Amino acid sequence: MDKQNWEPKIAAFVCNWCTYTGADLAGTSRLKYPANCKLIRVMCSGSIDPVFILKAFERGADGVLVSGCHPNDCHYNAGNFHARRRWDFFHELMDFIGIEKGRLQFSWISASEGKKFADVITKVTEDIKAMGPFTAYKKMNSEFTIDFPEEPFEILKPVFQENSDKETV
Amino acid sequence: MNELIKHARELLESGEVAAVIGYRQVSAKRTKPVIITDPEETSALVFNEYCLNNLAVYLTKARIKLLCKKNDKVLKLAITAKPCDVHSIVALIQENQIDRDTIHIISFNCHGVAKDFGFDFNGDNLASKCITCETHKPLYYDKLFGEVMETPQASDTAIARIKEIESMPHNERFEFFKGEFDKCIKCYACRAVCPLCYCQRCITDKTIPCWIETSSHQRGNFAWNVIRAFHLSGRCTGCGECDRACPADIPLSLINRKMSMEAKNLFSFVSGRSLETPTLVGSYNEKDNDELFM
Amino acid sequence: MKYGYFPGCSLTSSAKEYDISLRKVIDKLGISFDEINDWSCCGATSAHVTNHKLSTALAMRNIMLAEQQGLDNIIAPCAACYNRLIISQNEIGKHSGIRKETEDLLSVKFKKDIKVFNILELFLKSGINKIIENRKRELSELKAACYYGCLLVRPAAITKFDDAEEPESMEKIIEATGAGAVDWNYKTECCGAAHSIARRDIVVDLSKKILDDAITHGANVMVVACPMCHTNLDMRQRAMKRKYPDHKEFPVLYLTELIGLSLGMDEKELGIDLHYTNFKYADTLLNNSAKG
Amino acid sequence: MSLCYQCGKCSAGCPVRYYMDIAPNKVVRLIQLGYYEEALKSETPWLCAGCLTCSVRCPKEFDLAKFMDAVREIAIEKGVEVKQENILKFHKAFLDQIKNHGRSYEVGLVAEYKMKTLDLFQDVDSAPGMFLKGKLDLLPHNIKNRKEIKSIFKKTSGKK
Amino acid sequence: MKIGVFICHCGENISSTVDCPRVADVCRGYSGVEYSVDYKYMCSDPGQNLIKNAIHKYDLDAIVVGSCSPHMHERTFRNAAVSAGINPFMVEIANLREHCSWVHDDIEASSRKAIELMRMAIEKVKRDKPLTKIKVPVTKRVLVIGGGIAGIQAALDTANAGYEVVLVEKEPSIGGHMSQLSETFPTLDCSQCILTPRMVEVHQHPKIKLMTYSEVERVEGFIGNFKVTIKKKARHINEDKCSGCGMCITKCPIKKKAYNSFEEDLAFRPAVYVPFPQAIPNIPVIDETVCTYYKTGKCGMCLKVCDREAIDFAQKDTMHVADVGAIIVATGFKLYNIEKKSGDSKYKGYGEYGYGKYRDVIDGLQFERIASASGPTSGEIKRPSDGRVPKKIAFIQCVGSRDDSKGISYCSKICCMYTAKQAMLYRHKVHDGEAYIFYMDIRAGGKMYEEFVRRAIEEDKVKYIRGRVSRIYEEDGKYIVKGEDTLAGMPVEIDADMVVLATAMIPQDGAESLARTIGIPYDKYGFFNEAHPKLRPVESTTAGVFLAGACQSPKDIPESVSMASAAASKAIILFANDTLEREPVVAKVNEDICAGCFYCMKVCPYGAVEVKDVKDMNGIVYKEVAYINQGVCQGCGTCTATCLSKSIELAGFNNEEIFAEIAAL
Repeated sequence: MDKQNWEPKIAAFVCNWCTYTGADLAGTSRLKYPANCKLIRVMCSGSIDPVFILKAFERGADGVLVSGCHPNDCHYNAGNFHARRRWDFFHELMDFIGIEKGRLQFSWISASEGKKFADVITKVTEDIKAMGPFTAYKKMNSEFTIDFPEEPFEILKPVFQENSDKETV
Repeated sequence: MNELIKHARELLESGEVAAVIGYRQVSAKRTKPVIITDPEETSALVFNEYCLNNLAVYLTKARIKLLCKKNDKVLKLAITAKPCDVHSIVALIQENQIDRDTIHIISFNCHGVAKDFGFDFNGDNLASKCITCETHKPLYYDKLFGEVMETPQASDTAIARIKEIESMPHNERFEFFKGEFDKCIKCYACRAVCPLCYCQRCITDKTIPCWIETSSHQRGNFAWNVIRAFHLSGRCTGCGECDRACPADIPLSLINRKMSMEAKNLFSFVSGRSLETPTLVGSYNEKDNDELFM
Repeated sequence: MKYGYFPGCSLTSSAKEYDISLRKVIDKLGISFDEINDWSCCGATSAHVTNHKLSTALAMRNIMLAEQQGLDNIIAPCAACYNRLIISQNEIGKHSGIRKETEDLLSVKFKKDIKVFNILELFLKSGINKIIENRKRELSELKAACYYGCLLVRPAAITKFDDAEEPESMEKIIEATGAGAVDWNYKTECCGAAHSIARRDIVVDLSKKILDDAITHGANVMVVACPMCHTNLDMRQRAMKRKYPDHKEFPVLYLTELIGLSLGMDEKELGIDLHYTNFKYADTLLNNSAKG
Repeated sequence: MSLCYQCGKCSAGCPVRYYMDIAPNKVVRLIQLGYYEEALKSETPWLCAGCLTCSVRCPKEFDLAKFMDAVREIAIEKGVEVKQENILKFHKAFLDQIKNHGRSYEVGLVAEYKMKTLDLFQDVDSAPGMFLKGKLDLLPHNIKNRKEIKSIFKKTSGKK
Repeated sequence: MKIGVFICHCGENISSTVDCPRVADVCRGYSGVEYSVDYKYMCSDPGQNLIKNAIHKYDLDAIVVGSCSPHMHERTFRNAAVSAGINPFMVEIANLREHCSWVHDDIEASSRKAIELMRMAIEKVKRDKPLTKIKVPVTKRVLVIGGGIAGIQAALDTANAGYEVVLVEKEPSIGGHMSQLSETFPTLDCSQCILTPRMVEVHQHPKIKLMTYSEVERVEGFIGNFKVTIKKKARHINEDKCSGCGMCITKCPIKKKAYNSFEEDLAFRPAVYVPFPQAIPNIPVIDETVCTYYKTGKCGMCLKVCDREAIDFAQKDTMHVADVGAIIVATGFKLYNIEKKSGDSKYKGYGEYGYGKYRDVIDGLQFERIASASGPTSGEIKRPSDGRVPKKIAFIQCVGSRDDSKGISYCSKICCMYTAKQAMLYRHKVHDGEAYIFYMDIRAGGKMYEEFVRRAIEEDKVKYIRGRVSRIYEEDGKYIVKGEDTLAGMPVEIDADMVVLATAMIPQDGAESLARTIGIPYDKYGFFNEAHPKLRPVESTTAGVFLAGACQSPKDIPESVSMASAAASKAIILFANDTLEREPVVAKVNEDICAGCFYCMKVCPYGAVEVKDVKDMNGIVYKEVAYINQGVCQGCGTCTATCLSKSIELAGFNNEEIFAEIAAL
């Protein structure tokens, strides 16, 4: 596929109280940022499981962003502190087994940081664009197909575009 | 040795403990775990450089209940444990799997064990964990045997391997691990032998929703090994049993070792060393590393 | 415990008696000193008021020498030297830029954390009990006004040994000698030493205020621990007399001299005769009894 | 700089406040507002005795004494005319002694200072006494490694 | 499952960059989607009717609305769904406005993203499960901690609404700091005259249970169902028998051993005492630390003179348990009064002002007592040291406050006003006296406040000097105050006879440990944190715990009172229903597979995890598992991610739903 026109697919796991609301503020402020990132809302950054991130890669994401409230500002007092410990570890593990740090990024964005949200999304998208598609993982994906939502219309090509020659269910 | 047998016998005869988990010799360079409930059988107990197994894996809630419940009375369970096995016991106590008061720890001054059965015990064949071992004397015990002896010198090949992997670019590293994980046959021996894998139902057995794909393909193998390593991050005490058990020779304890290094590096924490220090998972410090976050 | 010794310029000249008495006293108390070889001026105050880099380099040169000599600590009896050394050391610890700059200047690397002590800390740490043990002379008639001056306890965040506003450590030492200490207001007020020569008028005014307050609060002797302060308070009393004709001469002693007296040394031995103001222990007693 | 909220506690406690032309807090204010020339020209930084009273008591923990050091340094660098020139001359004379001998040499210091200021009669009352009491040595205490001191002076006096 | 999809144009807000009809078309093709439509304004009445009618017509089980942020209209659409007979948790919102149309320019890109967002929401809604709101019973009784003016007001308001109140005060009497004040700004009415009737009302109110000389020891439970343990300290006087005659106080031979803390240590009190004559309840306390009986076992003078036999030397501290539904915390403040040796306190002292060294350098509350008609000097302004009337008095503002070097950065808010008042009172009482006030800024926001300060300057000729004082020292019985008039640029020295320091307001002793007991957050000074600085100023972040008065931040009397009334009304709102409804987003443990490692217990910020014994049919415990108290759980889900065996699910955001969303990325 044409690398020039390639657009990365990015999943963002965000907490309901700070980052999701910060993204709302970016919207009400009409700040512009790339459309590659889709938000998955959870209640607290403390509830994001590392498996979610693996699942996102398994489902063809080129990058993942995790974001929550700033330390000491957690709606639930300490959820983000537990999250931080978890990510400190997981990030090192992912790095060690060969997943570049830029593929998996983390941030604290408060409800009042609409600007920061737009900046972070822009930066993450650019970083991942520069890294190119996550072909290494996608190769693993292609080996054994998984069921994912039907794509009835032309406008949505199959998720695993790079390997569209392989048969998909 | 006679002291160990005598002690185990006394424990069983006095009715203080319901059973003794220990080692028995099967051939010159090979031992096997044994659970002894009859005082007469204690004579089989041994402790030497070939007591490789981490017997803490037998300390499960169900087994303790089965062994120790005697006529409405709950007796203690005695276990012979190397100093490094005591770390596992500490971790299990901290994770509410066993109660310190119901476990009688018989431990030894240890100078290392062989890397596997059948090898001569010397510097070349020293188990990897013994090379960097700092606890030749157990941190917790109820009875201590053995003399203090020098550990043979050996070079730390594991750390060199980690350094070597770290020097590879990311894509090579990814391919390396992908290749290693691809050897996995999902026998779950690593899980079975790990004292800290005590879950009644493992995450990989959870199918609704499906957390980890269990079919034997690259993606599932990858996910399983990553999550296994992550679940042990900050918990693994470094007994290295997974390495010994893995029929596919996946460098499991290498990843565990790397994560233990990170735990020490990031949080100054070593698992299973102290009953007083809060566990790494489940606690936090407001000053934890924040560099990761934009 | 062995101490490194940084006398500072004043103690070799205008404050000779401070050096003399200090050496005598510590000798008697069984403390030993190891003078820093080839020490140089700490740069107070002229260097730091005009050239920051220079002042840090001058101060750190001496700390470097101490390090090279294998010392763990330095005693700086002069308050100004003490202040310069400890502030420079603190700056170097805090700002890696200044550290690097200074290290380059002196072409060394600072490795050890050398503790800089002032004279009060020295006696507080390893002197008080020894002073009490070796006390020979009764000094209870003396009512001392302890004058810390400005630099000894400041900035408290760095010096970390006594309260910056109401210090009490010198009083503790004075009490060990058996003399009394009065509570007064100007313990940490500045005497203007930096302008000792160029603006004598200021110095005379400030010093006069300090002496007057001590007299008002019933002191019959002032005790100082800084050669600059001593110069101002002692030597400038003549100029004071010219400006304020009703000024009465008031004895100013170094802390070490007072300790020496209590240990039974005589005035000559301690260099008290080198002062401009007269201090005769017997006279003081006489005065007191006359008053009483 | 922006720490200062102009409470005036520094000026209130300054022992040499009465001799200054403008209050120390005002020097800070001038710099805050960008009136550098006025601040540099003031006598206040030169009269500052460096006693640290202001720094210790500042509610915002602003080190005013160090700030004054910096103002003086800049004033010298920019060649601003110093009103309290005797003070500067004294400092220069003092540093010259160190530069040459490694330690302060008081006879030389006073001689140089008097040459510079032509204020010959000040301290005539104390000097003879000092000689008599053996406090003034006619010869300087030279340190051995004067080269090093000179090089420190040379390196630090360079233009920044 | 039949799903309805509704795409909102939001006027042109969404449709300008998202091709809404196309999104609706694509969605119609997804499996399970029975009906898909786009409309101009989904949140309008016709839009909602469109949803309701579609639900009926197509017999929908769940709906997905592509519209603005769920924070805007989730509730609207859930209500619409409920009125059409669908469970409100079978509604998902895809954020097509804030997260899509408003932030992207390219129509193709944003349309694609909108479709993907819809796809994720549709996949999630397929896995959604109907949830019912959790009902919790409410105990209609409130605990008020602190018997100052805020606590009194909160207790009276709640009690007058018909609910029971337990009012806990740690001192022997209620009244707090307000009872110590002389007159109050800006009206100069007598503090005790307006406070005492309120105190009596509290005492006599049938709904209020007053527990003085008591402290809260433990708080368990959750909103609507708190269980509070209160320690009643031993008074050594039987409250039921004591008539408050005061004979014991009069006859007590220990007169001058203990400072009177109500008089701010300006006077002494006997070993058996009431803090002040108007104390409520008027029952004395025996101070064990000075009473001769506790030292030698002799004396017992009070025992002899009490004809009601109320003295009980053997009395012990007792514990009382109260069930309450809400807690109002009104523990108030104390003045920063650290002497020069501050020890290990986090605040540094004021050695340069001789505070604690000179007897005539006093703090604001001490001046209040001196100026009070019931105070130690009967209202005459006299120096504590020698009783002389000060002819020159200096007031210093911002002592401690706004002083980073002493550890406090905030403004204490009331000092400007009370200093002006005190200077005014002084000028009224000592006509030939001079009053100086050293200030940094005058902060007199409030009704009639600025006018009051001007009156002090213009009518009472109080001299205001702008500048912080550097040092105070004693000279010939005078206090030399060294300051700088920063407006005139001139140094100032005043030889005052007395100096009054307007020291900072800091939280009451033990505020932090109380906060930990109750489980509410506090700031670095120990002031309790409100749930939202603007919109929820009287609630703590813990549901059912409300804040009143200066325990939250420095406050004057009218603010404390209005905050107390607001807190009371919050409690009353809570009590309006017999049961409490709350969102069902809570975690639940799968007991069959829980391994009992209790990591969930370690990470739960609310202590919602309990140990539950699982028993077999013979009633024998065979397993210990985690159990999550649904009343306490706030639904953060940190336990779900920490659980290694994945035995915990968060309702509304369960893992299956999130996996579905990821799969649909």
